[in-house]
Amino acid sequence: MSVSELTPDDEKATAVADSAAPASKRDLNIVFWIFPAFFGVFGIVFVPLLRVIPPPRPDVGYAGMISFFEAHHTTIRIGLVLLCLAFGGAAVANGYVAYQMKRMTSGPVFAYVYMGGMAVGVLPGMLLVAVCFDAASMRLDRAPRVVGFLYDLGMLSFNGSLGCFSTAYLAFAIAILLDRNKIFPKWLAYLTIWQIVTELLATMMWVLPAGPFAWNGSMTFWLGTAIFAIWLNCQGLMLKKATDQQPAGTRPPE
Amino acid sequence: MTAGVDDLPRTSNVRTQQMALWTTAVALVILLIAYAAFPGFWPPMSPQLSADQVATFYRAHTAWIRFSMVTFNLCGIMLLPMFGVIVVQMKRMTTQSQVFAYVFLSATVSSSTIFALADIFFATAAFRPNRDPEIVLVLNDLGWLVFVAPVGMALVQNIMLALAIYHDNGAGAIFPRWVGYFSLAVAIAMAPSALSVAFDSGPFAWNGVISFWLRNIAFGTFVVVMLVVLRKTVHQQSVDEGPFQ
Amino acid sequence: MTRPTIIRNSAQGSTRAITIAWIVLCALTIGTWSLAPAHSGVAAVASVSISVAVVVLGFIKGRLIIRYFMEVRTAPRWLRLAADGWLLVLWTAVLVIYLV
Amino acid sequence: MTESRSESAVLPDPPAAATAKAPHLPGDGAIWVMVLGDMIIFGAYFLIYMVHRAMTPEAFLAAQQHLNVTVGVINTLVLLTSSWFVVRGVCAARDGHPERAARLLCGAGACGLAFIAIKAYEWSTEISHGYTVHNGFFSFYYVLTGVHVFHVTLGLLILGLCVRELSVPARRRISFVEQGATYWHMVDLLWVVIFGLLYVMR
Repeated sequence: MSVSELTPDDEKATAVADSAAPASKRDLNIVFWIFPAFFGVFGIVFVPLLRVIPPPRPDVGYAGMISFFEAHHTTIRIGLVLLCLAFGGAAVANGYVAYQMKRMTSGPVFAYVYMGGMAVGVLPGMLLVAVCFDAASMRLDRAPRVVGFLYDLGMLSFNGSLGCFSTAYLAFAIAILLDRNKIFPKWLAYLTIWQIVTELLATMMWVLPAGPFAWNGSMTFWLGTAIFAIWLNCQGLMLKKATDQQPAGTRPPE
Repeated sequence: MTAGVDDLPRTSNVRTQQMALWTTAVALVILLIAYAAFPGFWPPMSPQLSADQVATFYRAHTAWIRFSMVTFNLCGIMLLPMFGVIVVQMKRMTTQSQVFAYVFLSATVSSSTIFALADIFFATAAFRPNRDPEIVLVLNDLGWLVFVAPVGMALVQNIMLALAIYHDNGAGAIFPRWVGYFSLAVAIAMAPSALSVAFDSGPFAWNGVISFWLRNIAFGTFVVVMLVVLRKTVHQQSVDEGPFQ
Repeated sequence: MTRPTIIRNSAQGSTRAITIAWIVLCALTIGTWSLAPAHSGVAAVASVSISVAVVVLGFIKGRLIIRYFMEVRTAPRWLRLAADGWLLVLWTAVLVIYLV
Repeated sequence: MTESRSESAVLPDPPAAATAKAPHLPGDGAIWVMVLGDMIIFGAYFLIYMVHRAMTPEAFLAAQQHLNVTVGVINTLVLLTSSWFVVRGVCAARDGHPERAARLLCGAGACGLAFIAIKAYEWSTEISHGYTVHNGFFSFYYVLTGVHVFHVTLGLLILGLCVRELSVPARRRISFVEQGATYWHMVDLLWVVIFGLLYVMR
């Protein structure tokens, strides 16, 4: 690798080349602040606009689904506009976590796995539900069975992208536990294991259309969302800490 | 090709990048042909067509739609090698932490998965054109929504490239500075097509001048310009690393 | 490091206590066997007294595990309080939900 | 609550209480964040179960009758015994007998495997009798025991790591073994609650 000749393996030795301007961490800070900004927009899009959180009921007939879209079609379409503009923020957040993971001593493998899992998960886990809801909202006169199909496809896709995220979580947890650079604290790895357990429980959303294990259930949705919120806040705070602790002018080893 | 350096291991990095650029160039030409062959783009299908009109359209043009979708399917993601070269070149920038390169890569993976989805919807609609028109209509809608509107990943790619070039202000800058502004301009040109999910007619609808033509021409121009720029950049890398080391 | 010697003394003293805790836990478990509704031939009826017994036994067993097995008995105060608090809140809430 | 825990996790040694014997935190702060957090999450599962049980007590009680309480009792004894092995293993490790400690942990692991085997037998008989997740009580039964078995499996992995730690003379960090032991006892503790609520409660 010719690139590695320009950038020595050891992070400490990777101080910026002599031709460089004084080392600054502005690039890291720009990218970091996209993380909270994106999840703020994410909240606005998914809660009041798309109405995916809290989820519409799975146990309503076609009439209920149609009245859902009749009530919310305007905000759903605005929500997808915002999402289409902003969902790249997910790539920034995930890419930046992978970047910090690449600074660990546990090697690049899990950083790449995290990035891959999360990047693929964006489509089924975030975009598709909004597209399906928009497709139902743009033509309210669709046949009821088609509306029902879009409703289910959107929600099951949103809830069912478990594999992408579980893989990323597993990579994140193992990488932290093996890391000796202490980029992230060990307890964050344990919190991430809760996330995997949550995803295990969430499998029931594809099986049961009503009750505590449905996609709006107390066990699968509400508890899972509470754990996700705690986890996401911790990850964000620890990402800030990792950003602050990274010495200016350094980069991950090749 | 590689500035007089033959088969040294380190030149293989430059060679693969050159091959990646050629792959994308060839794929782009094929994609333009497929694009020209897709009857739904001449003119772009209106969101106001009825279910029967859409179903009739698919029945009338089944063969051409299938041809163009098969070609999109095969060659759409072959644009990816050029984006891989951009990541490699961004990682060569010495004055920064490489964080923009990682974010660019992450956005590239996501945008590819989405790009791959749109033609699945079009192709499914064309697979059995005698389906219930309501089903053909919804597949067509989903295809158009996914094809035109989700520009967020492309925005992040272009903005991150622009930021990286802006911060790459040392003596050995990888890209000329205008490339950063150009990248930003492409992002601005593509952004309004996100509005296509909320408009059923006019320039912002998915068949509109802004959402369809401006967006697609901007993206095509970006690929062509970056191919030319990257060709020079990779050549410069081979000059920098080849004979002098 | 003075800690290992302290622990060694306490460990030797507590091996017996741990074994007793284990025997008590097993005895309580076998004792609850007869309380369970799942015995063939007899239709199960709801029973407040049995359920209260389950809650009390669950609390006791949980506390034995936490104190003797998890060694919270000799842990810092915040941990003792947190563990006891968990037991108390959980079993009280279970009982309240059951009775209401 | 998590915030206060995470602070304590950052502090390696909390200030000693004013007791004669210095208090000792088994393992480290991070494992207690995991364990206490997991206990709270499972606590939420249990309370949601109780709420749904209170909505239709007769249906739940009727379904509970189809559980095999003997298998439940045996599994509880198996898990309690495994915990007893683990706690004795920790004592042996502290007393400077790593080989004996490793053997005791292997004994605990064997109990864990037995637990999983018995659970698999129990699940297969319940499913063959037609009791699946489509019954209100049994959906909780399968999810709670399923998530618990996931924890047992993770615990077996952790016990394996502890045995490896003990078998390498250069390592043998007592704290590492204590972390594994703390996690394993939590698995035991959660099972005892599941046993009480699902098998015995009327």
